[in-house]
Amino acid sequence: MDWLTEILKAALLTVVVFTYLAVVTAMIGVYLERKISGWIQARLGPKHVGPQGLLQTVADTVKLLQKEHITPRQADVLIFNAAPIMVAVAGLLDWVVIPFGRIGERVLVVRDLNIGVLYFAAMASLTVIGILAGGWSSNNKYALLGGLRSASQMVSYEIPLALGILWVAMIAGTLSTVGIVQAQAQQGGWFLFKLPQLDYAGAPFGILAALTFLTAATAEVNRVPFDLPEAESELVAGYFAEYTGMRFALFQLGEYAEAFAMAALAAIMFLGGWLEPNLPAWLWITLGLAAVLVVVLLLITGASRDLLIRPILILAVLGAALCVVMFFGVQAGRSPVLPSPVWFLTKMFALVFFLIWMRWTYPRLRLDQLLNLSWKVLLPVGLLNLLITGFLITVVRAP
Amino acid sequence: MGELAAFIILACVTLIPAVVVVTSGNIVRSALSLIPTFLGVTGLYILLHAEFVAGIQILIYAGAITVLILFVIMLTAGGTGTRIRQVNEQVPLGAMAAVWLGFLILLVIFRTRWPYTATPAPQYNVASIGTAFLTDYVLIFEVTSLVLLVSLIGAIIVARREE
Amino acid sequence: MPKVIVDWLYVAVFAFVGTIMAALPLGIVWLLAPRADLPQKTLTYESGVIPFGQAWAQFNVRYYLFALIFVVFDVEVIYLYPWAVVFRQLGAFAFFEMVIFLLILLVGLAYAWRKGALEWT
Amino acid sequence: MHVGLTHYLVVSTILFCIGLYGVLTRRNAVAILMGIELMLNASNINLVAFNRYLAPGAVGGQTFALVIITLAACEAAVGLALVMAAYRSLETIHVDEINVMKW
Repeated sequence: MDWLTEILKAALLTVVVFTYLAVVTAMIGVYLERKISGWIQARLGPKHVGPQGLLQTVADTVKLLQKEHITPRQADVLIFNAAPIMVAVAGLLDWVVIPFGRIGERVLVVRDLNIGVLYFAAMASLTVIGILAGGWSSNNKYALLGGLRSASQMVSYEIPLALGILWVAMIAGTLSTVGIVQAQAQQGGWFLFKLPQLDYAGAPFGILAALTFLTAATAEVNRVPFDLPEAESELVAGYFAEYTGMRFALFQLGEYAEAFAMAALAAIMFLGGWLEPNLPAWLWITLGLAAVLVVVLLLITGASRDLLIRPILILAVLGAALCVVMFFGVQAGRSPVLPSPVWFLTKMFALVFFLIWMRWTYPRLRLDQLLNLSWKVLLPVGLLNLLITGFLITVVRAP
Repeated sequence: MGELAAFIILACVTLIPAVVVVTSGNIVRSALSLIPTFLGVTGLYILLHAEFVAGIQILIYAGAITVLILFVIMLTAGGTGTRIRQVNEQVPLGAMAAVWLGFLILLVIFRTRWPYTATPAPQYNVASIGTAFLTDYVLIFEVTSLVLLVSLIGAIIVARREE
Repeated sequence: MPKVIVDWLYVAVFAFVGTIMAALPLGIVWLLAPRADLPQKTLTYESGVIPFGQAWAQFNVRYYLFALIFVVFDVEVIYLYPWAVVFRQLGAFAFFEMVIFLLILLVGLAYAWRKGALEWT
Repeated sequence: MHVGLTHYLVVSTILFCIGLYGVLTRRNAVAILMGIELMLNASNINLVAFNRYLAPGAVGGQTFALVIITLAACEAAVGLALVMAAYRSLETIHVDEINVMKW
């Protein structure tokens, strides 16, 4: 009965991944979002529940659990309840193919599907249906309009998203996520900067592809500057205007799970996933000393007493510690120095930080600008990038 | 045993929502029932080891065609028409035609001696499909893009008429 | 069991157990949360204005145009996936086959662009 | 019992007939298109199953299934565009009410 044990193992893993999503992406993600938003806007963010407001999102979850579920009049109750579940499950399924690291010969991934990135794109496309269904079943004008807007935005950006994924698949010659990381390990460099056969001359193409992918991913998960569907000031809250309590939380969970999954996929495709940056020892110690210098300067000038400067101090201390550890590790000839999941999570959170940063830097786009960007800029640029890189690899520098 | 159980479950996941698709009085529910049907068919492809086709099935059928159908329903007031009669007068006739055709096809299926080949559990992969498209079936491949072009232009012309 | 089957068995179990786990908090709320049905409360929220008419209103046909162009290009993309995996082995010939394929489709994009199907005004 | 070709053919036949029933009995043009999509899916199951059981070495059946999926998408795009056009000029998408071509 080996299939029965596989099913049990899979069920157990589902619980693990779901808990990870609820705790890391939803709770810590929302906390980080609020803290970083506060910091960028020179406020403090959540502060009172728990140390540094760490338990704020836990309290919010408990609050949401006690909230009444209001079902609007004439809503289609079945679809109204199914829509948030569908969005959350689509967010969960993205994570099946995300590898977290590698311990020895064992890759930490739920399943390394042969068609990994295609599967990812397919699951991301399922969210649209949940959103349309939620918007329609609320029987609310704003919700329906928000759902339609959201859907037309998401479908418009699915194509550039797929082109970014395809560019990497083409370079790596495989669709498997683990295979993509291994291809980067083999050539000893991230696809962002270094391509097989082109070496570092391929960097412009890699950066272009990464920008295409990240822009499309931001739009795909409806984040600022592409948050028209949820624009509070125009549409109440878009497709989930009528959702209360835990149903609303499920939509949020699905959205955060997908945003983090996009960041994770970008880290895997362009930043080498779990691979350790392959820098020489002198560079590590230079970086470390620079970080220490920042710390000392902040302490001497007394700027560190300012609550808004303190996050920089903390980051600098952490960065200095990391660089010093890496320096001694590389000196001692250990490879890799740190466990691989550490690198994967660092890269993923760096990209998440980037997403939150964008939110407070750019104003919301207008609908026509948004669609122009997708169809008139990202689509041609993505296709051209794919063709030129392919041309250079097959024709100019044929192996 | 496991394979048979999976097959039966997937057949139910495919066929039961398919019945809802053609009988539901609510057109949005019909359209949403397409999704489990398409996902069930995806599962059948997996049992047949056709992994790439399965991925495409989710991407195109569940992710694109269903969205297109939902868009049209919502743009043509179909979403509000739950009390509108959805079936025409041909229900008995249609049911008879469907059952009779089904009977004929089943007769053909069970009467035919299929030329089975003995090769067990093939390993299909994306690369072999890509090679097939770019070598043996290259004409189909290029014609497909023409079909896509024509349908894009045609659909734009039809949908934008009278503007 | 073959790898493909096990892989997708996991996906199926993830979808099934995930649905249960997502529905679980809804059940908890059903048990815990208060319930008081007031006619005003179940009114749809339209910024405080009493809702009138149906939720459905005449929507712009442009939504359909974008969905349409999306479907065509989504279908185009599915041919790029197998090509991306093998084009290195097949060399320049396969590359130019794909260039022809894409050029034909770019004519479609140019047409849509020219006819203003990509404009939102 | 082993799952063989006939199992898949039976399922696809049933799916095809369900789709046919939908096409024959629905008034709503969009619902008719949904019936056609079901029928195309049934044909795809056949193609992939034949590929698996009758020619396991080749990928011809899967390639054709991909082409059918492409054609299904084109058919949906053009068919639904026609529905939109009919709705805008005749204010209905019920095929039994679209009768301006009858005389």
